[in-house]
Amino acid sequence: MTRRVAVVGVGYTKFGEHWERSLRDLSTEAGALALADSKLDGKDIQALYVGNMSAGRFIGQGHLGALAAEYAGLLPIPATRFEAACASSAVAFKNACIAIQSGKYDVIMAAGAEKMTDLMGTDAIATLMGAGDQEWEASVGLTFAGLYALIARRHMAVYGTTREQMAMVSVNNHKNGVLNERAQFRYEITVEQVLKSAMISDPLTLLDCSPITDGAAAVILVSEEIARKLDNPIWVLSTSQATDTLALHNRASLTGLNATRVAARKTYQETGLSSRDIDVAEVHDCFSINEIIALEDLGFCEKGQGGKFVEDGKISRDSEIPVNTTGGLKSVGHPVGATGIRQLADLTNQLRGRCGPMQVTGANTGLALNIGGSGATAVVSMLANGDAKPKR
Amino acid sequence: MTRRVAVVGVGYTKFGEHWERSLRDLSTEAGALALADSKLDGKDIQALYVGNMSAGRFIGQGHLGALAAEYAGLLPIPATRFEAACASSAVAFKNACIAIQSGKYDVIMAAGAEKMTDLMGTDAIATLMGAGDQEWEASVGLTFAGLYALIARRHMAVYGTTREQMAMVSVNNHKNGVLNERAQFRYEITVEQVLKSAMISDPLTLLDCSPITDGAAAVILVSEEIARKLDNPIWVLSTSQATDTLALHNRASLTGLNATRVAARKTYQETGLSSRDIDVAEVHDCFSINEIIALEDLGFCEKGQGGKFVEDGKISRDSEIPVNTTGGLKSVGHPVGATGIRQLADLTNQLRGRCGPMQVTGANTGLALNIGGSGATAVVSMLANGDAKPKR
Amino acid sequence: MVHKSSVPLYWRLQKSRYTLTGTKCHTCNTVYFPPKEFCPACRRKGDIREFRFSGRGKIISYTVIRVPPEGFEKYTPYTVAIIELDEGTRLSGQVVGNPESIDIGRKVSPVFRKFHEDGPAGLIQYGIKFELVAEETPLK
Amino acid sequence: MVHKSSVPLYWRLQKSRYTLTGTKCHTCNTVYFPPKEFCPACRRKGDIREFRFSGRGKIISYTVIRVPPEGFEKYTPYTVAIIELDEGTRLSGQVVGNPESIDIGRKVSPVFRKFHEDGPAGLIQYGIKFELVAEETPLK
Ligand SMILES: [Zn+2]
Ligand SMILES: [Zn+2]
Repeated sequence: MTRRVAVVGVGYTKFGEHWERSLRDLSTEAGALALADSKLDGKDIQALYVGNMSAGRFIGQGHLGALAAEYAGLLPIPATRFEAACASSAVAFKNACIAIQSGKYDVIMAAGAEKMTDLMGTDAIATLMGAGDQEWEASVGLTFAGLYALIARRHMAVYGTTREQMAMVSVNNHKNGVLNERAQFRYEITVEQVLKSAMISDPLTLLDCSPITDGAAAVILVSEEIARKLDNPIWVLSTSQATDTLALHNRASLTGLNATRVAARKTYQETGLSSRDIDVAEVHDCFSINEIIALEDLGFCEKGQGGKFVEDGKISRDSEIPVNTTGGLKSVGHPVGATGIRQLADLTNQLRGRCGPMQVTGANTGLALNIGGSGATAVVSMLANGDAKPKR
Repeated sequence: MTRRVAVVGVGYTKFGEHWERSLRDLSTEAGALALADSKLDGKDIQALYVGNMSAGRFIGQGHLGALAAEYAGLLPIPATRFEAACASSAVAFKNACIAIQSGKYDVIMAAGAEKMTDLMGTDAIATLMGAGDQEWEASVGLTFAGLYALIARRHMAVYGTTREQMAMVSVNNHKNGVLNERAQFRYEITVEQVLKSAMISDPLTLLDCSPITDGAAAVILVSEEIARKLDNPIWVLSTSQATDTLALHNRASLTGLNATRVAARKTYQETGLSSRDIDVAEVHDCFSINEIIALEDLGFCEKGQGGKFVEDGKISRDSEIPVNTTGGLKSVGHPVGATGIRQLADLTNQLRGRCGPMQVTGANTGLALNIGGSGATAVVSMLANGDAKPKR
Repeated sequence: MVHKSSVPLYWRLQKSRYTLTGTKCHTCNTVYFPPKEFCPACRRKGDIREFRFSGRGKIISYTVIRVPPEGFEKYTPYTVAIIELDEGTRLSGQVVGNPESIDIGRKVSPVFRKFHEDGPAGLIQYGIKFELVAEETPLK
Repeated sequence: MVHKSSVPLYWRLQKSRYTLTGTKCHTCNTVYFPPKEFCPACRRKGDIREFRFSGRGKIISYTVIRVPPEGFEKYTPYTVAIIELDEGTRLSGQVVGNPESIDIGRKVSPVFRKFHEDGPAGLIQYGIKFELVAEETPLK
């Protein structure tokens, strides 16, 4: 990276069911929180980058960039909406970083927002499948959970991954989320509860699945010159994006996501760091199996060993690689277009040492993985407090 | 601009009703055309930036970036979808320019695509209103044409603009489009025909309105180093974006678009050029009145004089400022998410001198204006063949 | 495939739509319709409270919609105007009565009317429309 | 508010869906289902022609959908699998019959069945589903 970029403010709304509030209210609140956290003023913001997956179908509304800018009082700055399904806001974040690096802007607000509870039940399920292949997957009745069920079944068959191991992902994330005041679900669950909850799409049960959520998140990104004048900037070491076939069936292998592997490789190349140098990670757990394969694809463990890695307790807050320390998508909630920025907000707070009871001791370098659809988009971002150095 | 960016390849599909072809087919064709035009190879493309307004509602499909990359054989490069209503693809273009300037990429394909004819009649009209304010404009029965009708009525009242002057915009664009093999409508129309065509939303008739269109367009953008090795690169001098309230009624004035004025001012500042230095312009004529107010907001004439400027014949191909020389949105067609890139493709060909019978003699510097919704987004881009110098 | 207003959306907007309730920032005295939770002018210093508009105002511009979106077919043609409320903000609304009488500058007052059938279980949507105030000389 | 397949979309996809017609690039011998107009491998050198698949293949993975999207409610639960066709490409499809018998590696053949009512005028959509080939020992 040429010109350095830093995160200097973060914020997100309470995640959950906001029957009484609109997408415009939620995104405005998140932006105000991030701005207040940054100590900058609204007038300093030069551009707004917004991730949103499906306002067009959830609430009939397009042109989200302009709408968010208007309600946040940021007119007439450029405001752009990015869409890459559930990876929409990480993509917005990545493009905001690039824009600062280019010298075009010095201060950008990157945000993500989704209002999902205006649609209910089968409507929302159908809308989410807009992330998959509408003509050749949704048309045969596949759902989003169904796609990850196909991945899970194959991973179980090829590597012996168990239902219990998947359940432990949800258990770990719920345990972490209890401490997060903004999380949608703040209670612990057991492996047995996961296994006995309603079957959604075999082998995935309800508690393997992240929920339907309303919420918004925002971060303030600045150039190096401005960051130096502010408290405790967190540096963006790298942000990489890769793509795969939209339809799961078009991929040679179902047991990993090539987009994650390509994006992770790029990130490790750009930073000169490896998975061993990561102190804390936000990993996209839209379904429990996805966290397991992500641990493999990111290099935290060998291919096929993700289930055992979880079972051995290596992802808990005080262990080898603390994952989803604030609750992950499962417990914090998954307002699809907001999740990527929510991950980066929590990661930033970990690296600042501001996570209170959720804090990972001495966290200096962190990684976030945001996935779109069944893996057609992956964005890997690495942040650090100060200069990150290889540990070996 | 720090690192210079050039357009080295352009292409677009036939615009019209492609009942038998999908969005994926159209975007793939446009990309292949642009790539062939550039003399580069698919393997050279490092990122794909795609503008699309409403695949989520027109065809139920999200995640357009990944889909386009897959069908074009570009996996696993980063592929991102941008949405700013009818300005979606100019926003994709702008972000692609920024990404090259940042040094992150050297070769990017920027594309736009829209498949509109899968929905018909009132469905399509409702979907297009996703570009406006769904909760406070669409809810009272406003349509996209209705919004521009409100603008037209006010412009007529304040400045004395006439129905005939508006009609002349459509007449000029149809006259130009006759020569464009890819245009949807290749026939001339008269002022009388415009006035007598079906009233859509008073005072706008059917022939004041751009059509419902399927189509895709693509351009290849490269860094200066690569451009120097290729034939006749066209330089991007500036690309600026600005935002206004989503709802028309929230603006202090209805007779101009502040987003256009802010973006144009920025462009003239960045380039040191003025409207007098422009040899040819692509101006967003989704409705005839919009071209009139754009001529004013871009500074080609005084505020309120747009109608007279058109009436005086100053926008024809051999006149003061040749506007929409290949037919504009009215005659070429308006596949909303593709239009911004289609404008830039035609502008590039004008500056290369490759427009055959549509060529503007000696065109060196060109400007394109792409508008989203009723003006909540405006993107102004300026291109030149070689170094553009102020004419005075 | 038009978007059907969902039940939650319907209830959320109902109060504002039925009673023209917006908000007012008591720091800068700006009024907002639709309601804003956040004053873009005052930002953190804003003091936002509910505010009910009279619904009286004047026409800034208008049009007669003859090709409607889905859901409005049986009310077509109908007139939509941008109205500047007396309290100082603008909105879009339908104007009932003869389109020939409508003009820029005419004063209007609110009436409560049926909008259209929409949404789950065919909820009928009501809301505020406007009518011309009689005996008024048009003021441009 | 689910997307209803429109008439044009329905007709465009019908041939492929009814007859498993895809394309084949005769330059590199790659087969494509759904059909591609453009061979991503050969690009400009590709030679794309229509190609009809037998519909015979084997199961790579499968799931039983118990919480369906809109339009599939009355067929729930149903089984969806990723199937590798004998000619060498994969697709997603429903597998009829007892879910208990299904396993990765089982061979399947095509059957023509009703999918669901959808689209304008309640068009009934038909298409290819798959059934297990009998007397086969599961091969992982
Ligand atoms: Zn205020
Ligand atoms: Zn080939």
